[in-house]
Amino acid sequence: MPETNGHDGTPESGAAGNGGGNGAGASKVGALVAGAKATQTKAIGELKEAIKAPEKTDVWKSILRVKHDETPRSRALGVLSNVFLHLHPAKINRDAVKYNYTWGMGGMTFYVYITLVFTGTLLMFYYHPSKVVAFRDILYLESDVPFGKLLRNMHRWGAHLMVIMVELHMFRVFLTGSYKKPREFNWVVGVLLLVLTLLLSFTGYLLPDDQLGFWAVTVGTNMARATPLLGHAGPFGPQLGMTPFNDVRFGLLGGSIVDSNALLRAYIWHCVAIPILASAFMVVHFWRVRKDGGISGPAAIMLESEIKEPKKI
Amino acid sequence: MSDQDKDPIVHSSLSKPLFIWSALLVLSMAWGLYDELYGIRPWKKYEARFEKLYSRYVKDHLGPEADVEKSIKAQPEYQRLDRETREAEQAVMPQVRELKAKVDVLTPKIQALNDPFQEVRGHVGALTYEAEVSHSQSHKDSLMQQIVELKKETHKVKLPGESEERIMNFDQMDQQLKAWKAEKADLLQKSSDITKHAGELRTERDKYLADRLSAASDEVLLGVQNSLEKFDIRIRQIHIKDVDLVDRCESCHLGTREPVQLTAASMGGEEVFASHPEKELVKIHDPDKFGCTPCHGGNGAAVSSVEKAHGYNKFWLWPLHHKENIEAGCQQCHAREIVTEMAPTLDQGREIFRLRGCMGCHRYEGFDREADEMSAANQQIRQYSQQKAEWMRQAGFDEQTANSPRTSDAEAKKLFQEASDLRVRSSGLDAKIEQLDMRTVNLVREVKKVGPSLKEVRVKMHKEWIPVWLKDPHAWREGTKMPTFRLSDQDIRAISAFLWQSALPGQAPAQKQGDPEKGKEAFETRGCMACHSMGEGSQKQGGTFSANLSRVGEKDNYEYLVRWVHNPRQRTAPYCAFEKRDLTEADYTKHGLPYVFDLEHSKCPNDGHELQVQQMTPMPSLRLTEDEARDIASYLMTRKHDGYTYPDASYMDDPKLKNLGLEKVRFYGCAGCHEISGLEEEQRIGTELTKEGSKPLERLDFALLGHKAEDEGWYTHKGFFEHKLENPAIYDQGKIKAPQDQLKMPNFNLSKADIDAVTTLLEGSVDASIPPRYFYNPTDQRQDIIDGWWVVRKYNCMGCHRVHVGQTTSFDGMTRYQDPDWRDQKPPTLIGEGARVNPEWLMRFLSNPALSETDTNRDGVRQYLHARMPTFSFSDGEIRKLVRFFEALSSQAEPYIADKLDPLAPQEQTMARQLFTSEGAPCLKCHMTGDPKHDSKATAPNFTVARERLKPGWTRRWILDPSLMAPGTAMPSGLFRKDGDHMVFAGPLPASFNGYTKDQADLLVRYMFQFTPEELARLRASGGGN
Amino acid sequence: MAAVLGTLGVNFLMFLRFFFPRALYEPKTRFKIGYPTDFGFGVDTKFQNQYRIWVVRNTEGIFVISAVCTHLGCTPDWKPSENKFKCPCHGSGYDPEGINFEGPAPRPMDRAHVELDPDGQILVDLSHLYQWPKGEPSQFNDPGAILRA
Amino acid sequence: MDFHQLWVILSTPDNVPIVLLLFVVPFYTWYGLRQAFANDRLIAQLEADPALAKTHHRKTQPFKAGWSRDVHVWPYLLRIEFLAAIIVTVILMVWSITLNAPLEEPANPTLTMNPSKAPWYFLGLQEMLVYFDPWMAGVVMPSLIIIGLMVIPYIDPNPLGNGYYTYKQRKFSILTFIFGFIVLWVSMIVIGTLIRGPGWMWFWPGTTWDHNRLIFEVNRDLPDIFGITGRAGKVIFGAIVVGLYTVVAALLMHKLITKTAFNRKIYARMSVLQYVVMQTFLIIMLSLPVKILARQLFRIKYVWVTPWFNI
Repeated sequence: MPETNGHDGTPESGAAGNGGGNGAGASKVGALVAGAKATQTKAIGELKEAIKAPEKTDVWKSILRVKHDETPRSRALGVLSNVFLHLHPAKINRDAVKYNYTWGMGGMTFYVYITLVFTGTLLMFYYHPSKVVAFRDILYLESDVPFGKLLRNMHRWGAHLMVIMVELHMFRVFLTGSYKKPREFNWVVGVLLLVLTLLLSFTGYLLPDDQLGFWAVTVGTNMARATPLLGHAGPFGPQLGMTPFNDVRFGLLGGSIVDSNALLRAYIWHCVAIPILASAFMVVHFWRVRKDGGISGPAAIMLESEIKEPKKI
Repeated sequence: MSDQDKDPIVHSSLSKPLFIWSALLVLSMAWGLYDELYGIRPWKKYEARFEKLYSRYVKDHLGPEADVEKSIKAQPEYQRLDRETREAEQAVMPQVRELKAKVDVLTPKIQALNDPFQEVRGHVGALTYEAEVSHSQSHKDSLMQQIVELKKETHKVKLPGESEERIMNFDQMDQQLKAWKAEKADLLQKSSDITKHAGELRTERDKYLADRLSAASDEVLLGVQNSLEKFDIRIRQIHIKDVDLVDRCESCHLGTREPVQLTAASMGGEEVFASHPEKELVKIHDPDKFGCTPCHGGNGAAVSSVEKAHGYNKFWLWPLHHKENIEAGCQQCHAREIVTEMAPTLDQGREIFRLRGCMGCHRYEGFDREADEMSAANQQIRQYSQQKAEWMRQAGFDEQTANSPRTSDAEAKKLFQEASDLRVRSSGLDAKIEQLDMRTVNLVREVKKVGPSLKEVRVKMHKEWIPVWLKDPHAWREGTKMPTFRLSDQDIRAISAFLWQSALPGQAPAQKQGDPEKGKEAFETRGCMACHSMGEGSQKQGGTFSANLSRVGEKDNYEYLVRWVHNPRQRTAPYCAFEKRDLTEADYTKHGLPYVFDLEHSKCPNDGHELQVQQMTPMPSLRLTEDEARDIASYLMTRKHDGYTYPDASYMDDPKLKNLGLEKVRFYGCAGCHEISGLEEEQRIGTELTKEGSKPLERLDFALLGHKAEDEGWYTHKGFFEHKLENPAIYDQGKIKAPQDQLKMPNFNLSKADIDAVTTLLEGSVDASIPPRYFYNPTDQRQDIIDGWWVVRKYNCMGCHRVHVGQTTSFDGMTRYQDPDWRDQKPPTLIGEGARVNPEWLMRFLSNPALSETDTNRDGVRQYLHARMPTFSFSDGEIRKLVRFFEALSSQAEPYIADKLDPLAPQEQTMARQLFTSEGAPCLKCHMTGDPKHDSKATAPNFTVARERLKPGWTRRWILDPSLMAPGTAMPSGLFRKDGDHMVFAGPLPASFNGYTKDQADLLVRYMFQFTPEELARLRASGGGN
Repeated sequence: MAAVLGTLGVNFLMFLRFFFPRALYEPKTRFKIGYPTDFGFGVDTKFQNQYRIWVVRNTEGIFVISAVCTHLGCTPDWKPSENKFKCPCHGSGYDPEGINFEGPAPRPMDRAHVELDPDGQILVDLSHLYQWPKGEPSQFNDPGAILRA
Repeated sequence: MDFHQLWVILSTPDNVPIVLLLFVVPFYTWYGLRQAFANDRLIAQLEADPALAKTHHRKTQPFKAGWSRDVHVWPYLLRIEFLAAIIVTVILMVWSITLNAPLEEPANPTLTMNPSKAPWYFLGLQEMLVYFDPWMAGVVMPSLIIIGLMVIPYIDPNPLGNGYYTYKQRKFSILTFIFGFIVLWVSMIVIGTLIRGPGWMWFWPGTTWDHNRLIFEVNRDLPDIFGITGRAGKVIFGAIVVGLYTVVAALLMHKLITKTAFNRKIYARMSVLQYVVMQTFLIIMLSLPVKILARQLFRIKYVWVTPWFNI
């Protein structure tokens, strides 16, 4: 194989190098030159081959383990041995491939989430989470940063799209009864993910620091004032000594009013805390999908007559 | 398997949809790219276009400009300069050349020697450092040794232009280098010296050219051309860090600051590329320091679309000011001024706001500030007195502790010291308090009302007229300040009844008739018409500052008019702000005082507080005689429409109406502009407008018109103000309201121009987004100018005098004063007044223009003028402001110290006298001499006043060239001509002048400044001035 | 084991406490608004932008309304043409003295403490509010709730 | 009819998702139910004919002998996922190019937007604010919604319909969910977005959003209507009413749960705990429309008035 040849080529040339050092008789020089020539041609040959059939090189093999061909085995391996694909099983229910069962909402949600992370990260390069500056940064993104406007729009609409998709996904899962044994827990995780999605979107709402966001958040957090027990305007709140300066709303805003602290907190939640949580839950979510036996269906219909008596606990 | 048995999933292919959607993906990507590169980057197009147009412009103009230049270069003067320049350069050329040659030899040598030298030096340096820091003596020594050797060591140096190498050690090289460098410097100095003269000539020549080139010279245009070759398409922005301001306006408005004045026409009719029309303004407000948007509004950062950049998109708070309101931008920094140079529209807006009485109902910082100042002053007085009391207490306390046996001596000393200090400081407070007291006394005088006092109506006029007037003032007297209120007949009856019944009772003393003819003459020449106008429609003559008197005969009582003309400030009864009532004779008699109240007797007999003893009108007294007053009054009484009638108004005596009337008067805020019994302390009824322009749009109440406004595109501050001013009731349209909830603002019948002006003011009245240090509040004389303008405007000085260049007076407009005989009758111009007159004198003159306590029926300076400087009875504060104002306008040093003139030698005296009366300079022909017969046809002031009135410097400049200062003055120019370094009389000289070498203009000036009545008498005796 | 759990518990509490700083950078709540003579009859919106208050003068005297809707804390607008305050969020309406008469607002808008400071200016203290909760006695006539003219 | 106004509302960038929702939700409901009915038909067929039931592959999807029961993810699934990804990207791109994300004036605490609305997905809650006190609508309700969703799998004892669309086999649960999701959640959002105008007043689509509009509504508390004054009285009365409602609602729900024979079968499989939890949530869920009606029809503000909280 070419690679191995390559290896034993080097020492020789190295020796030649040393030969050059002590600059002795002409004959030696001649041999040396010849050696160098040989090495050169060999090297070129190797490069040629590598380019002709890159999949034969060690580098390639180290990256993609599976030699790809049309055999079922390699197809399966291709999926299983790939970190991105391996959350798929090798084979799945033939009918699950069709759109009509899954509506593809879960997958698309995940995809949108990826794009959001991507665009969001880019936006962070230009955004300072502080009063006045924040607003100006948005203007800056809009009018001066190349593709800034596009990115911001994608981020915003992506967020909306994600919320819609999550809700539809949930709708579908319910209609197909996919939360039933053994997938109960995964449904719970899903609900948590829904909540996180909404929170992500909501915290992002304030960041442009414009009237729209400001009042949305004001109205939103003003509800927190009325949290029972924990809010200074909520039932039993005052009785428990809640004031605008120590209740749950304060905790959310970092102040008694929506101000720079609130902006900063929203930013941290939006860009760091919630995404991490969400990602973690997603991992669990997907993992469970696999462990609970792949996607739920389309399963064979079960007839009323076939209901078994529940085993008593 | 047969076909239909094939598994549809395994054997179907997705390639088609995949292909289609991939294609769409690519397309959307392309679209995104396009949008990014062109879609939202309109400025790129503009820049490209600008580059094209501008280079065309330059090409077109290079030619013609060149011709002009040729013609200038052809002129002999230029030729001469050019020749001289060239000659001079020729002359020195050879020397310069040889010097240069020497230098050229030296330079490479120095360089060549430099390298080895520096090398050694570096090495030495390193060793030295080591020696310095090493701790062991032995090591040190060894190092020093090395250095010495290093320096001794010789080097082969090959120098350019030298055949064999030199052998040199460190020091030699050093010496050599020093020598050569010195030599080189010397040579260069020489050459520059000899070319100096030529250089000067050259600059002179170029300047000559530049001065005579009207437009941009070819150099400029060529410069532009070069810059255009380097023209690149990018965002051009002004960024001011500390203000956090970014303006990218110039990305499209590329012509703004071009050296060439670009017009839309010259740029293919494209407005965007035109240069800023006001180069002067741009120079004062350098865009690199002020940016664009602070003045103009708009969204400086946005460049994605024209709409956004101009801030006309929804949600942008500071849209671009429209053309007609463009001066709104000035207001936010120049808010404290009543007159801002170069902002005529804004000035007009402020004038309307002040004169039409907007400030009567709407508070606006700076306008009508006397009342506010008054309360502030009183506050301070109270504070100071408290402070004082506190200090005194502290002092007493200190002394107690000091005296107590327990305190040590040192401590006691300290305490006593402190105590006395406190006492001294509190005495300082007394001075402050005193000042404030005086200020308040002044303020009582300074407070004026826009409209006449309604306490006087009974004394003043026929009651029938009042309802008619209230109905529609504008119809009765077109162009009046009084706005039209939307009053029901009931309201009118009630209001007039209230006014009539609340007015002061009484009668002006009876007067015998005067002579209307003489009255007319006096009215038209004394200066009444500087403020008042007479005649209606096209016949209208005179000033717009005050009422048009064409129908005054229909409404007023003759007796009252006489009193008013004779002394407008005279009141029927004094008002005591402390007791909040008008005093009656009884108040005085019960304290055994005569019932006199005037500026000398202005204390309240009951409580000693300052009284309001004047009518609160700016109208001054012309110091007319009783007779003249009667004449004018009789003339005015003849001013009426013939056959006028007014419906009977006996209901005005119905007491039942009074309360309703009071309610209405209070409701409509009449007291804002008029003095009304019982309502003297009334608050303003309107919203404050100081920051109206930055009120959120949502808070401007469009009522039901909101959507209409949005559809028609006037849902903006501008739109709101314009519509409100045009029809103050507009936002009640369609609303069903109780009368007391309806909008009160009356209709001022403003013209479109006026509306624009006021809109400009309001649009500019904002919480400025820029830091206060950008505001215009100078600490130097310019501050005096700001303050002065308020007084000047308040009393309408500009009705008679030209105060600043380019301004006209009421007289300029009157037909009578077009006649050459009358032209000299115009009141004097005040341009340069500060430089002309002695401030002390001016102060005296302003407080008493007659310059005499006894003989007041005259003008202090120009008895020969029919028009007469009236007595405004300014407060001391106002006088101070005015004087400072004039001094500042002609930037005179404060305070004024007259420069010493050396006294005349006896023989100089005679010379001056002769010159004074000589045929060539018959000064006394025109200047007054005090002899009534002569003065009747005199046209210039009396010399006796010159000494304390004028400033010598100005006088000299005046007699040298009067027409320069006052075009069209009767004073002849060219009396003197330059002879060597001093001026000599142009006309035939008296014999005594032979051999007199001093400056003759000075002689005359010195003579004038020691001119006395006696001197005048002598001259008259010697027959001058006839 | 317990120790570890305890520590974790305490850590969690510490974590929570972290979100409640001891001091804040928030606008001050005591300020002067000028002399009583500056204010004419009716509602003065001059200070709404700066301090979020309205200064009202009526026949009784001068008082200061804190411009916060008692429903959800929006800022109502003063509608001079209708002579009332209107909250844009849920349409609560208040009369010129801040008494609610329409919409979901539970009680009149609160009034801030006012007093005359030594130099005669009006001193407003927003941290000290006077309320009139539904069905309970009004505090609006307490000393400090209004400056008698 | 003010089409301009209508257009303004629909074209407001942040409202576009709701417009989307208006089409998407009905579509997918129909799409899902269609499959459900298809399955139901098959079920009916199989129930009728046990023989067939034995042999049939029990799916509406076609199946022939010799077809593999499952297929390789690569390429059969991945290619579709790939396609989906592309489509989503295209949609997102076009949407982002054609429509700009909103940016209004800089935040200004002293100037409230009118109307000022929460993000659309919370408008359901904001709408609820009209009918409940903040603590209820803003805190309790949301938490209950979340918890309620979470417990669903644990309180649904019906083993059928796991992994395939069906209506017949899970009538009750599906109806409940659709009621909650579409009636209570989506429609509230739509109302909050498209119908609630200035002053949070009700504007039918196509009417002009007039900031000056005034509507007279006095909301009384239920006790007042019955002329009950005095705190204690109100507290007790309110408690009673709420209690009554609970009982009635519970009975009603029970009727529904045990309507058909099949329902009863499922009901029998239920543990007491499950039943109680289910009832609780059903009752609370039902209370929403009840309160809304009470407010809209009888102008009742609070039912239960206490010094600490009002319901």
